[in-house]
Amino acid sequence: MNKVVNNVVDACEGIKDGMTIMLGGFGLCGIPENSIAQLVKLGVKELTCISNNAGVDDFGLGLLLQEKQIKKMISSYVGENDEFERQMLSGELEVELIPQGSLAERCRAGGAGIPAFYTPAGYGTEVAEGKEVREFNGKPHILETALTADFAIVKAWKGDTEGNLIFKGTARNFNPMMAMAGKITIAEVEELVPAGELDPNQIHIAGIFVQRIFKGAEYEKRIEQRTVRVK
Amino acid sequence: MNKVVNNVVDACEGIKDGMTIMLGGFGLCGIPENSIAQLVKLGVKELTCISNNAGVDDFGLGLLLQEKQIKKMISSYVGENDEFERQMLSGELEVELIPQGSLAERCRAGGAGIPAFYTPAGYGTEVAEGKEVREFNGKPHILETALTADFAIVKAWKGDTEGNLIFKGTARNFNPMMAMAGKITIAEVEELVPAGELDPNQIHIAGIFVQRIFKGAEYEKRIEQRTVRVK
Amino acid sequence: MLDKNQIAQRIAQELRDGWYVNLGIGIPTLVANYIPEGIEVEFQSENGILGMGPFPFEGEEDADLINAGKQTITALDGAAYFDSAMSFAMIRGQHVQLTVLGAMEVAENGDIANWKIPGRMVKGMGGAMDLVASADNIIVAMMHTNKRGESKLLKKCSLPLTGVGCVKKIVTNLAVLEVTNKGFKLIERAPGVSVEEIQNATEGTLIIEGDVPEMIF
Amino acid sequence: MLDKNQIAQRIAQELRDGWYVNLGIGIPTLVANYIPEGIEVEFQSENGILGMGPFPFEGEEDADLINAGKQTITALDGAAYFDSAMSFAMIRGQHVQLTVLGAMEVAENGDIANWKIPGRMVKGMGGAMDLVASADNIIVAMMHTNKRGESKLLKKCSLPLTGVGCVKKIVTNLAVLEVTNKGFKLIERAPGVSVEEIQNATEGTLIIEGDVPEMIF
Repeated sequence: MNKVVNNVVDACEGIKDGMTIMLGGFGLCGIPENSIAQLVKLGVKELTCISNNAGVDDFGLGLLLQEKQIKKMISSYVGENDEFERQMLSGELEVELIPQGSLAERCRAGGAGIPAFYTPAGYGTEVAEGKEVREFNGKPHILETALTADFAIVKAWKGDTEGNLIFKGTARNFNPMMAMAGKITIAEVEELVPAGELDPNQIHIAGIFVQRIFKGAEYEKRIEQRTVRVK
Repeated sequence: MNKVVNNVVDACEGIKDGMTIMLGGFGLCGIPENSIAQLVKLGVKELTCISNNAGVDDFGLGLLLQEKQIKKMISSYVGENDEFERQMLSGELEVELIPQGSLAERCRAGGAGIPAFYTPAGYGTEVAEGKEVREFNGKPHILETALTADFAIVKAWKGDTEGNLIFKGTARNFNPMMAMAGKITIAEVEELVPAGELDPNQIHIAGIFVQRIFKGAEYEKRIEQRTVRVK
Repeated sequence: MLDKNQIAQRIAQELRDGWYVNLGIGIPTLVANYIPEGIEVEFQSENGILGMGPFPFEGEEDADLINAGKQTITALDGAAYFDSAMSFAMIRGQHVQLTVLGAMEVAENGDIANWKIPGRMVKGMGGAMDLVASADNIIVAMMHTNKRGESKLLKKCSLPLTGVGCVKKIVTNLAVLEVTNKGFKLIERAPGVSVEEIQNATEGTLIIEGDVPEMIF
Repeated sequence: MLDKNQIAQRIAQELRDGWYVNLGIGIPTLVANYIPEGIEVEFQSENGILGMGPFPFEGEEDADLINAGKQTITALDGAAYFDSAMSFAMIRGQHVQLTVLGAMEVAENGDIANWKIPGRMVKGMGGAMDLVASADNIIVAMMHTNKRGESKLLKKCSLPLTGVGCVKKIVTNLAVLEVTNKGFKLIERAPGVSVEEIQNATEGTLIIEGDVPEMIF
């Protein structure tokens, strides 16, 4: 089942103002660079973006923030971004913060047809406000609901024409469960191979979750905190 | 962190009468053959076994049934086993049947610290009896709770000394989520390699979930329904 | 009257290009043999494979590669293996576009019973309850009547349910029927089968509008 | 008084052989430099790695291999990568035996606040709420007082909470304390620091029983 589209332009077709978009990545690691650049080019506005982080000022989702294309961010951690801070404090940008594990699980739930689940994370904090609390095994838990998106945009290392994906290292992070939770899922990959070249035993996300796949034209893969030791 | 034990005897140490044991496998595919044989040898009784199926009369969990070691089976499908049928109809054996997807998800939930979740499976059927019903997005769902076990026994293709596991083909099935849900998880593998030999990108279940690992002495890998076509 | 293979062949006409499909045990399995020209579908087996291929050649069976019916199978190029939680994430999350399964009874409101006969052996529901509760598009493949000649298309199921109000379409040896809010709507007749024969074999409300065409293969 | 490295060194004494450990950003990260002889622990970083190694040598940085602090890292033999849902399955499912993290405030009942200062920038809780709500064993690594000299060990947290009643042990520049149902129990003093100094720097209830020993490194 061929999911290949020609390029990032075709991949992002149909993304419109006001939509909810999930974007994979942790910090700048494993983000769909090519698709983000295309969203800037498209100039789509009033987006609700679900992403663990919000990029930095001049890379990642920071690029969409600079152009004021984002209405609301749903994230777990949004530091390291001055423009984000400015828009948030001025009230231009709506922000919903979710514990990282709950964010991951809510995306997985969205993809897996689990409408809601209980988790201990956030109990007794402002995250629990307005949420049902229930005790299991003597411990209070809160009810969290599934997240889905009009489009999920993920970045993988290798992909095949059927949409099967393999991620690399810690660039996997949120990409698999967001791929599951998109009504339409776009995968951009570093390497695109014919069906049959990837070992079916090593697929991280099966093509059933991916509607469009393309090879990204270029990857900067910027490092946020370059830390090294001396030889 | 070395999780290697000498053999199946050491691996199964501490398994006692009355315990709850999860066993991976689907039909006879991916079952922990060596450990099951050891359970027969140990003669532990009154076991509650959580396993998708119950083996056949002379293989898999059928061996434990023959020796009347199982008090209760928690499964999704228990056909193809005459002794099972006899014990069940005579009331010797308690049986709890769970939809296959709910069984898988309940094991995963047990391993993932999710005490309960909602699923549409089984709504309006006897599976829903006594369970909370709640509507999400206009569709009724039932509340299912997590499953855990005193011991989880899984079978993998390759494993390393740290307990990292790689499964093969459809022998993966319930093994990963049961590995997650055991208080003590025993992994028997066909090939046991030193840490560092498995690609960290290809691990299906990380060693954190595995307490004991050993190389199975022998694998019969019996085929339940041999179906072929002519060349 | 259709035989099992013809029922499967008629169901195969419902396939659409690009669909992921889960086929149950029995007649549904046969659907894979009749994929129409020019369309591509991919088969999911809930024990953990997408891209399921035909049975292996003799001598090439792999004990680690089976389908949900425990039969040895092969994997096509582009296949993927996964665990049971992921498999039912696909099913429950409605990523599978069509489910074909057998039934002991179907009610005119779409209820289905196919897993248990009280007082007799209970084999278990396997993945059927997840499949019928989740799929948007469920086709039942079955004989119109049981071995005792009693209708399997009922006003109300007498056996314990597998799912409620979920069946959309039924293909039997006699007819193709759609479940509507008024009852079973007769869509097509099997070659040589009259509306009267279908009516006589149907206990539930049968809706007949105008001329009912014969199936075309 | 301890410096940051010494706080980390003291916490490292709490490690036990065979533990999986999650270290937060800041002082906790330094704990990895002081693993006692003869014990083996493995570090989990919640962005998706078990078996995290030291920083890479210059020129060997891999953009696809970072820790939760977004720093470039390496992987040890036997490491495993996984996705965020699996990572928090490990955390929430209590498969990680020890969590070490920083805090802005800790209350004498074990409440912790470390993610938000109202009216000022909110960076988000990241994985902290999952970690503190799930872990059986949480050690807080922090300075005893804030930059304005105010105690961070309080009767009640003034900042929005990260978790309730979850902190078990605190290691500061002045002392090691345990959270008990009567308040902060003083376990050890930093070398050269008197009980009085600790008392003066502690706003919450401080429980002193007998002679309080100095830490031994």
